[in-house]
Amino acid sequence: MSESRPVRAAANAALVLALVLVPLFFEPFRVTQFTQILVVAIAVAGLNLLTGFTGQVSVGHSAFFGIGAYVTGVLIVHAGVPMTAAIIAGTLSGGIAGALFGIPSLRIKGTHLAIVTLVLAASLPAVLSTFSEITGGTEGLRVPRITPPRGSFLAADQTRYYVVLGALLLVVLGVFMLDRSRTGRALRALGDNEIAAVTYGVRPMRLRIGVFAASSTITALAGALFAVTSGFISSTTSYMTIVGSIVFLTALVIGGRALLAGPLAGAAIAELLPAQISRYSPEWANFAYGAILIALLLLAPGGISSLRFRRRRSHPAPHVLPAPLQQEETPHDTDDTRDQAQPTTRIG
Amino acid sequence: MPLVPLLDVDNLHARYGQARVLHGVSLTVSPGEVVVLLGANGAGKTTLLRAITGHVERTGSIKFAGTDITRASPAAIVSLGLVQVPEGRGTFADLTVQENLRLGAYTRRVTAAALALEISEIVERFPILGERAGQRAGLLSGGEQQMLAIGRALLARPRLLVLDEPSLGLAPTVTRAVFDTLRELHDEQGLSLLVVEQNADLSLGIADRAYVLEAGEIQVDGPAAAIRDDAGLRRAYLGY
Amino acid sequence: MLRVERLSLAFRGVQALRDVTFEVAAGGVTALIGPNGAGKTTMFNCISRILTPDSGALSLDGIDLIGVRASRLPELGVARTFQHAALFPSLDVRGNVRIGADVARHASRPALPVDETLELLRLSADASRSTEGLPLGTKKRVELARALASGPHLLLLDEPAGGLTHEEVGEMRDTLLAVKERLGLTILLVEHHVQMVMSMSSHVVVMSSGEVIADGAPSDVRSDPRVISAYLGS
Amino acid sequence: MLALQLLVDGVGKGAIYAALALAIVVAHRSTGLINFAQGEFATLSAMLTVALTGLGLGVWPALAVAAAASFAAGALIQVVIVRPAMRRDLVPVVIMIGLYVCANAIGQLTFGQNPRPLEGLFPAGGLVFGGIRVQWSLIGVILLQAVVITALTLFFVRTKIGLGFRAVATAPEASRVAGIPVERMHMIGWGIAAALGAVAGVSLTNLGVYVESHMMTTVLVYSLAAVTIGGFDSALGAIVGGAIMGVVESLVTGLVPGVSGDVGILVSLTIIVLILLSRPQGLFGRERVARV
Repeated sequence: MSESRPVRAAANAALVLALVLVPLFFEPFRVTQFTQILVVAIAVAGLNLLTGFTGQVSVGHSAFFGIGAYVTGVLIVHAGVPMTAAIIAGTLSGGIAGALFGIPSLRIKGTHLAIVTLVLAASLPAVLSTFSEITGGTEGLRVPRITPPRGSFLAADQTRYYVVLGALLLVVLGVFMLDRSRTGRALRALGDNEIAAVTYGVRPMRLRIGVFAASSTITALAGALFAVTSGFISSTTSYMTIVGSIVFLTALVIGGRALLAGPLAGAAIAELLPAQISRYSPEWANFAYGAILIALLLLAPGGISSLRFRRRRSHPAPHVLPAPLQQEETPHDTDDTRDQAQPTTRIG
Repeated sequence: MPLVPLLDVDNLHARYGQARVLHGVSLTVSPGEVVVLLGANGAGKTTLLRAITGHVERTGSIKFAGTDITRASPAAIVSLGLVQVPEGRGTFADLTVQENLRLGAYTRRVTAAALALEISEIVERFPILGERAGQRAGLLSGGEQQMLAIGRALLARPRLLVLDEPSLGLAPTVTRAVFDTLRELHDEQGLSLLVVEQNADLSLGIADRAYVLEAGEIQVDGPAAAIRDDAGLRRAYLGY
Repeated sequence: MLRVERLSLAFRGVQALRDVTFEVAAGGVTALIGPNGAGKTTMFNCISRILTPDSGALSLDGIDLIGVRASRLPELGVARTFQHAALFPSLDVRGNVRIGADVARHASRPALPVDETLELLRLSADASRSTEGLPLGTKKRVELARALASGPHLLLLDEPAGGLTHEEVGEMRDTLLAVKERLGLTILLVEHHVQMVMSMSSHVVVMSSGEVIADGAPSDVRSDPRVISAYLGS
Repeated sequence: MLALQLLVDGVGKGAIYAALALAIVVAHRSTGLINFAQGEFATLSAMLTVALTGLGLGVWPALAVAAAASFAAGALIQVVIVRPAMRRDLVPVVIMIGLYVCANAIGQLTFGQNPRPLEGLFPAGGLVFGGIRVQWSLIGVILLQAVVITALTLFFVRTKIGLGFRAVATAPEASRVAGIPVERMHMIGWGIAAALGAVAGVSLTNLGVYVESHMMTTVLVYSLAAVTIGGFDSALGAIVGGAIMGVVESLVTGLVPGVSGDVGILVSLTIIVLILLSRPQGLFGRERVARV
């Protein structure tokens, strides 16, 4: 965070410009691959909203991604709903599912929330194969893809790229504005120290449900866009399974705090590296995700601290919790960083 | 005063992560001596004890009975005979009183029969622990838990017993009983004691010497009686 | 201003508060003192609604506080600090103070602007620094600034002198008295530093083992034999 | 009659869930972490058992060797991966997820995609009681779990290391002060958990499940539900919770029309959410100040 504000703004403008120019210089196969990276970046931005602001980890975002993708796909294929309306419906469905999970997340935190979201992630493929008549199960569902508007000079792959890029920029702008708002401050305070935050008027309930819903809405939007840009979804598509959650988490850890560059860089590395590896064998890609994630978390504490995977307080939080006779010893020494020596008084 | 102290702390610095808490503390405890450590909340008393017993990042020099323990593990320090009774007593609430006592001898190699004999000696000193042997320690009263914590520490065969606020949360009569016990242990067995305590008069009453800690540095040290009688000093550093 | 009547609270069989009764007069400095484990912080947590007492009454200017949620207290003009300066490490110094100001805007009550609050507490130079790694004395001033920015009538201070050096304690006392005069505050503080308490408070309440054992002017409390016994054990 | 048959089958499944749930509880009691990879560890143990029988070892000795190897691997993973991560807030949770994916991938890479059966631990055939069939293997699996649980209980209650383990689980800070080697207890806990997982994985094959890389995926979900029901720190709770989940799964999928096996997962999800909301310490756990 050493660079100044204008420098950062210029860097972001250059990044956006580069993103806009990319499809003009690459062959369709590459543009399609980049589109997929942008889709993942949106999903990661969604997860970052939850983890970055509240310090909660969700292992279930693959399910919100899947809900977005399947509601969109099924509405288009089986109900003939126009694509734009289907994307909106898919996005909102993921948001509603997220709000429903936001309610338990008021009380379920940390490891317990991870259990719930893990089981949620494990449930989606099971549900998809149970309703395989509609969803296609493991056989999958072919979804019509976004096509260029009539008379456009853009090719199909370029059109899809720009739609997803537009969505990503809108999402990042929204998160940026939230970050600078009063609500953003309240969210950070809540993530840091709930009791102190409440003492200063922060209302955890609304904020937690809201942020969970917003986070899953964004990730569901990524899923919806995935359906209409890739054109094929199935219950074994890795983003719909727990592997998807791992990809999002890995990208989040790689990317760190920067709002636009973070998800992009994370998504690019998380997508491209295993793709290289999986040319030899697809199982190696999954292994690589897990191994990269573990290695990053163990070896690069600096990159993680920027993610707000903060170190556990080395001296305990204020013991304002009901513990008149605490079982665990809590030193009530506090810190100070003074160094001036003072003469010792000696008596006797 | 004997020439070789039992505990010799020299220029000790300690920190919790980024926060430095102790800035070059030196103190000694001689064999058979009772030393009390006074100071306001947040002065670093607990950190000092935790640094001595190996629970905090520390630099400087700590020698115990001639052995350098600056880098020793907590378990190694306990087995040398430097045993702590932590603040809030640190009993194992879910385990029985009997099991708590057995854990006291964890670092020692001792047969089951010998351990049973030692436990019965402890129970003789603290009869209430015998009555409650099969109960969960969490169900004991504060005073009983303090007795259990001391009893458990004795089973580690301490040469120096370090106590952190033994009076915390106890009624005045119970506090008095705890200090009577400590005095007995000192008188009968010649046990050395290092005590952190809020209750200045009571602890100064059993101590040979005292140190006053403020903001991570020793401000005052001297004979307990002198500190007890110096009203100006008490007002300045002990708040009363 | 604040009335505490017959407040009692037990945790797992330990009676932390027993029939605690006292009053905080508007415009004054009331101190709550007593040995460790006396129940002072528990009392504080009841007033700031983090804990709910088993029985008894708690009222602020005639409003019953027992039914008020903790997050509503700042709107009623109550702000507090914590024993260990509970700042928000992911916000910088200004961000921490702005959290307080956010509340004031919500309550549409006049409060010091953020910049003025920072200046008052000599924090302007540190405004964009992270709160992690600040010296304890500075952290405590940031926390005080956060509380003041919320425009309180009643300021609850939990050990403002804890962990400070001799000189810093004096500074803290002077700062507190100055902001109290300037903003017309009422202060309730929990403190161990008896000298600081005696020199700045108009009224002292002494607790021991969950009970109030003395209540009155500093000079009266100081010579009360029960207080001396609780503190000195003799 | 159908219901009764389903009940019997459910108890058999429940014994497996209980075994894995117990493994999760032991690991949690030692380090305060839920090991999401516990099921995948069990899969790897089962794969190892298959490989060992392929080398001509009898199935019982193969299980013993696999359990010992699992103990070593679990302890090693605790030391190398889990311990360095323990000091930070949410990092361990994400690391557990990473372990899950890695272990699953290792299974696929080493064992391949083709499911293979494992030789039974118990004789074929069984009993028929008034129309209800009970296979010997089902009785054997339940008895095996009972023996394992008894041995484990004796270890924790009677031995010095067991006592030290329980001390660390109750109060890690106080344990350090008492000179108990806390890190070693964490390591032992993860080792025992992995060995329990080996027994669970091999037991599952005795109920007719083939060894393959996804064999434990749904078992993990049911076991997590069992652990939630019983309380994350309660061994008894894990056993009872496992039995409950086995019976619930069997009855729901057997009696409710149109419900396939996979939707049982949704039942687990509902149970987990409801219990965490209403009684987060589980039915058998004691309330405690949050430690997670």
